[in-house]
Amino acid sequence: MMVFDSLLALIIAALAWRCVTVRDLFQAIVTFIVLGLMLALSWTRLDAPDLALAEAGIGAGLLGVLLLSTWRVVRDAGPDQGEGPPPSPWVRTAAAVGSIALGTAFAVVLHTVEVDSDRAGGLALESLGEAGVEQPVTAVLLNFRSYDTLLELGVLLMALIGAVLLRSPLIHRPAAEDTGTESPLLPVLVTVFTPLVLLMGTFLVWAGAHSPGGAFQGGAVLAGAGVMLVLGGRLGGDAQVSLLLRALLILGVSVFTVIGLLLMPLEGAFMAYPEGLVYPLMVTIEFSLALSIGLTLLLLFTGTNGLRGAPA
Amino acid sequence: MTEFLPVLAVFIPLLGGVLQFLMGPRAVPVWPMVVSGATTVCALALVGSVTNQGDIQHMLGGWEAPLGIPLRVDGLAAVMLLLNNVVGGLVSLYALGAHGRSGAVNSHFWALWLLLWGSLNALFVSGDLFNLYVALELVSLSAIPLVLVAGPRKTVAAALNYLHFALFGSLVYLAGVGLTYAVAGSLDLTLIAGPLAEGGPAGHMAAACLIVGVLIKAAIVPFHIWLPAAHGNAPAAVSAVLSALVVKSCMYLLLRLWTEPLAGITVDAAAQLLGIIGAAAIGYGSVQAFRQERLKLVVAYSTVAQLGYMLLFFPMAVATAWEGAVYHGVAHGVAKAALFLAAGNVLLYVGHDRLRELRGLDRPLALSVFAFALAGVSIMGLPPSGGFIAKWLLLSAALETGQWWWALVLIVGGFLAAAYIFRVLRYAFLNAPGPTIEIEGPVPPRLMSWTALLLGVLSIVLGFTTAPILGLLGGLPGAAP
Amino acid sequence: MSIMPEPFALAAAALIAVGFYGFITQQHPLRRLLAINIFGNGVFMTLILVAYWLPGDADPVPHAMVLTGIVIAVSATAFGLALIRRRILDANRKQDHGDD
Amino acid sequence: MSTLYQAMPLWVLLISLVTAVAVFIAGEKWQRLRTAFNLSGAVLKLVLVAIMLWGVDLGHTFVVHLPLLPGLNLVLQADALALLFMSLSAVLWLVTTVYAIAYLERAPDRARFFGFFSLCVTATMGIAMAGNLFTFFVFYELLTLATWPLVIHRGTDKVMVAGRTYLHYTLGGGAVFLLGIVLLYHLAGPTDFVAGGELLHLGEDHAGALTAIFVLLIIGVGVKAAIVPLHGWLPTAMVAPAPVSALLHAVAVVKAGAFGIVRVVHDVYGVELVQQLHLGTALAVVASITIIYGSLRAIWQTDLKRRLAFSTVSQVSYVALGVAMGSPLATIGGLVHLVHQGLMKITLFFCAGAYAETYGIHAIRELDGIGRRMPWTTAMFTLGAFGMIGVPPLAGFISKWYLGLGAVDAHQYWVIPVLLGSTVLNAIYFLPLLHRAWFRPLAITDKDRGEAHPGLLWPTVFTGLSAMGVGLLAAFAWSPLGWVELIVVREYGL
Amino acid sequence: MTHWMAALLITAGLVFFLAGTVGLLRFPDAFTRLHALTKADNTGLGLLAAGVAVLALTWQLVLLIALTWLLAAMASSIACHLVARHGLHHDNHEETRE
Repeated sequence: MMVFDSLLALIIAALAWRCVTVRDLFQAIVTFIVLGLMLALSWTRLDAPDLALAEAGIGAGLLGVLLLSTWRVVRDAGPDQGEGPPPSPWVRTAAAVGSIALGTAFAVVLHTVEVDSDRAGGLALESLGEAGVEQPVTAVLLNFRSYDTLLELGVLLMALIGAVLLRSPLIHRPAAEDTGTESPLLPVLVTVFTPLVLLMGTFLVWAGAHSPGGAFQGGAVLAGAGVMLVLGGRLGGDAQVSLLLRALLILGVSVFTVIGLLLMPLEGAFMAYPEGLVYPLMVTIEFSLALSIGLTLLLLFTGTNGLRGAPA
Repeated sequence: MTEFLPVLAVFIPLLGGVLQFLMGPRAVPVWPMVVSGATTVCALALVGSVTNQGDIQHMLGGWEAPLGIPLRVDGLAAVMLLLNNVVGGLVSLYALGAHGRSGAVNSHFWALWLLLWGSLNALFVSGDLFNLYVALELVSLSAIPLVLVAGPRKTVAAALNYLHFALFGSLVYLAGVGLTYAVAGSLDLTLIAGPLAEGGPAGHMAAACLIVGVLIKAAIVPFHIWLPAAHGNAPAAVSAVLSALVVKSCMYLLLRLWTEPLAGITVDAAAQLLGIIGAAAIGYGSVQAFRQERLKLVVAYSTVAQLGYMLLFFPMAVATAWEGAVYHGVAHGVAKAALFLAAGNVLLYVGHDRLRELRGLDRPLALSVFAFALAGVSIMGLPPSGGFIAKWLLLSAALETGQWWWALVLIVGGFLAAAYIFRVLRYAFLNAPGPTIEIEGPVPPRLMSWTALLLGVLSIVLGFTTAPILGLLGGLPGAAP
Repeated sequence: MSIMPEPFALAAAALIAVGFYGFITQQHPLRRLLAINIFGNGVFMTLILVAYWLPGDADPVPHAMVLTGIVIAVSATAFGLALIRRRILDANRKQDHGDD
Repeated sequence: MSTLYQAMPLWVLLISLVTAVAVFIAGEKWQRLRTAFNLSGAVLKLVLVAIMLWGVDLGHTFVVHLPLLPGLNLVLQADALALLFMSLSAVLWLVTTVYAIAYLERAPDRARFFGFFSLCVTATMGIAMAGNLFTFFVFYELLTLATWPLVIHRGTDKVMVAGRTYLHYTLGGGAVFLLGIVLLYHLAGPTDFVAGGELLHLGEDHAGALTAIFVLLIIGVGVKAAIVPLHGWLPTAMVAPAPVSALLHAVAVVKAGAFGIVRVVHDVYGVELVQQLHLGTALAVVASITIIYGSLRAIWQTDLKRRLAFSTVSQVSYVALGVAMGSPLATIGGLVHLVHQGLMKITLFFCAGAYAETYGIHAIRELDGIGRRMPWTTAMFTLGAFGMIGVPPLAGFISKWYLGLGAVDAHQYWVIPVLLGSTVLNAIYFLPLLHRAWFRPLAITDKDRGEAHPGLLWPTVFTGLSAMGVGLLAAFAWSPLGWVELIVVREYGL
Repeated sequence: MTHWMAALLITAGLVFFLAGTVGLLRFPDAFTRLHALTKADNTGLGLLAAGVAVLALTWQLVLLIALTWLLAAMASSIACHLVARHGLHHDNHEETRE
């Protein structure tokens, strides 16, 4: 396995180097996506299947689509979209020296670090019995360190508001001249796959309690279904936003916060779940999170305020 | 009840912002004002109970450290909360004038501003290294979209640059968090000092990453290049918050990390280096501020310079320097908010802020010019003002530690600040013929003028309220009382 | 820890170094975002290694941190991409006006 | 004694601060209201100062402490020396306000002017009542800041340049002063102003440090006292409106500097320590050089206000000279000159303002024959000029007499030629002026508008006659001289 | 026995993948590349899935693997079709250079 790991590590490093140095932007983006997949692979090797799922779904998949779509805008704008003059050789040399030093330092540190094995994670594994779920990462995310997760949802919401403020939509409806030539297979793809993908997303959320998966991965898959609908022309961005959509967008963070706040006077601490209710509460939270995450990611993709079904 | 206050101080504005997003323009301005009021009251109650009863701790989820995340409010956090919520409340009042009408953009402004407010409170009460990372990201990602409220066309480049640095800085910080966890096995700020100190190279690397990451986010020279454009082009209320509170929150984090978890691992060379960087920031920022042709850029570069003073704490590291640095943070926060709000009034009235064309402004905008002048006194570090007290403390610390060269930096920095502040005032008082104001916009609503003035007056009043604030702050952590 | 070379540790260091280099030298905002993300991936890899080094099951705390980190990085990047698109739109509009 | 009575210094300070705020708020629109605020503030302050004078004479002490930091207090106290300066300021504030209302009758930005004017008086009062160096510095810088808008009041490019010069000097001086204070606090801890000082015990071990700090402190206050070579701002600042030149530059600001020298020498270091470190003689020499240099420069000035300004440079250093010699008699001379010079110089500036406002006279050659058009003003000018020269029995003579006696007392005989030389030079630059005004044919061709506006004339007459009165009635216990003798008795513990 | 069979199937699958990759790198334009990629990879994936299915312990798992293969094959075929169509209609051979 050492050989395989070494090869994978080498590929990762080479892809990273190529992504940064290759001249063509498109190639850089594609390399980045491949890099994401390779990382996902390496993370399964490192006992982190949850993260591999997340990286493949969000980091490479969703972000990849977004990058490619943005690349189209960049390409259409013409060649002069680069930022000023290229850095001087001095800057390049300094950056090279700096990055080599940084990399060496990190490599040395990672090889010599004396890892403390008496740590919070070990405690988390021991306390799984009180956490209400079997899957340790889910327990950490939704129980032991649920506050982080809650705040992180805020980050998603903020990024969305920022994108909306920019009014730079990226709605992928087939362009007018393309409508006549639309592939007959595309509707098939959308019709067959969307329910399956939705099912899989839901499964991932539900499975999060005992096996790899969870709200984030499930949400990402849900968003993927949405992206597919958008690309297939079944769903489009809209400048108007319905109250329902907004309510769904904030569902996760609101449910999370309200449960936490309501139980605070009873349990004496914010986000402390009463015994017996831990599992149902966590499932409720997880599903509302997944829904909000999926919709937020989808809207980040369309870059619009709202969504509209099957545009005329 | 008091142990719930930190949670409420975070979640009243956060939930308020989220619900503002839900309700949209119809809720403006009543709902944001209700939330602003509630937040301020709650945070002041929190500060009050810390003053009376000492530190407050709340273990989230009821999990004990190191499993759960602690919220802690000690003296330092309480002082920062005080600053944050007083300035935040006043900025809300100002924004009632500037963004009080309904409309999609205003609705988004309020949602983001309330989220930012809550994020800052979350940062100040957090006692967990990784939670601080999330809070930092919350702060950045609500601050950057806020810059866009001024209209994307003007601000998009600045916002993009800001995003690059914010994201990079937080990832550097996150690397530090990871390494810290590797050697310490915990993320609780109170539990990691010892293991870090014994962590060898990894401990040092962790400390370096944490510090550099925060420095990038705090826009310390040479990581400042994103700041002037972002702070200079944002809407006035946002500029005020960014300069007064957002970068300050990073400086707060630097102080906290240095004096608590990293106390055992910091080396004198690093401390001196931080001091030198601070001195460079003071010099560079002030000179740049003096050379700017736009009012808001003058104020923005002034922030670059003023942040340097807080860095002078590190090489001196005595109780006096501690008090001086924190007090400088408070005084600068109040004064800088006043400067930006006053500049915003100028911009509203004149339609631009090109300095050379801002002649004779003291007649139509007497209140704003006066606010600018009062805040300027504090920025220059002249008495009687909060800035002066801070400078006095830092000067005393420089002599106490025998590092007289920092005293020179402080004195020269005061001169440079005077140069750029008086340059602005000179134009404002100038009656001579020359390019004058052509487009005259609406006179700023009284609310906007008076909030600016109130902040200006506060920055003077801070010259007399040292005892209670430093009493709340308490001594340098780890030092003998 | 052994002094045996750990391939993934080296990969993490490489990602960090390359990401840093790209952040400094790249001028195009999109390229810069990519470089930042590569840097971030290095950091995530570091965290995952830390988790992996716990005897027994993998440590869930760094995993949770990475998951949070990925979501934050992706949403920030998505926002950054929206910014880039907006800038290009504005630049085009300016050009159009120039042509009039 | 009730606490309210004890806190008199605070009320005295607040009364002018409140006036300033009220004037700002009343603004340009409500002119009458603003004037009413302004005058009633000035009168009220005068009454309060009178009460305090009476109280201090009875031996009451007025002290207010406002703790800022551990060991760092804002201290306001009204001792006899403080009251000397306060009485001067309070009286002249009222007089100058009346004068300024007439002077600026149709000028723009009056609210701003009177607001900052009141703020300046607040700062002056604070300087007078400061109970330690820290408090002194706070008000000293406040004075700088509040004066700047007055210097640049007209808002032209020329005055902006003057304003910049003013800031360069005063902020620079302030910074040096601050450094001195911090060093001293570091060395000796916070020291309140106490007669005789509290530093004597450090004299042996820290002679070098104490000397350096003394130099820093004297440079800091010397800027405002316009001691050569730190005097450059004063003539430049004459672009300000006449009331500003009169009250601030002739009285408040330079006196704040001179007063600072008195405080440093007497109440921080103490005469004994100053002599022990050989600083007294050095200061006396610098003061003497300033006296001669200022007078010499005055001779060649062709602009009336500039000549008066250089005269101020010269005269203010009498205070420093008197204090530096370290003999009680010389100290009496120096301190009494604080009041005497103030009354005389404000009269001269009032006259200069009246000339400028009535007939547009700025240059000295334009003064020819003006005595016939404006006899009262010119008479007052003559009184002031004679006083400056030191013609007995006018105020200036009293000061110089005591300075001379002090020089003999302190065996500093070289001072006497300085005093004589200065007197001769004073005569050289004032007498030709008087000759022009009274005896030369009229130079200006404007139509005869007679005397100055009563609002300009009456304050001038009041101060001119006061300047004469304090000389004539010097022997009375309530005269400035009598009060200064009280101070010196207390300071020297005689 | 099952192990050997699985190994054989997986190895065969890998060979197809390798062939597909070589085709991707060596073929001149987009259409031939797509051809190589889709054909070879679908077969490769099929073999691979079969190899893993042999090792599976329960029939549910076999079903799941079959479903996975089916979906992947469908997805890649449709994607290939879409790319080819796009290339045809836009007559855009830009990306085929190199």
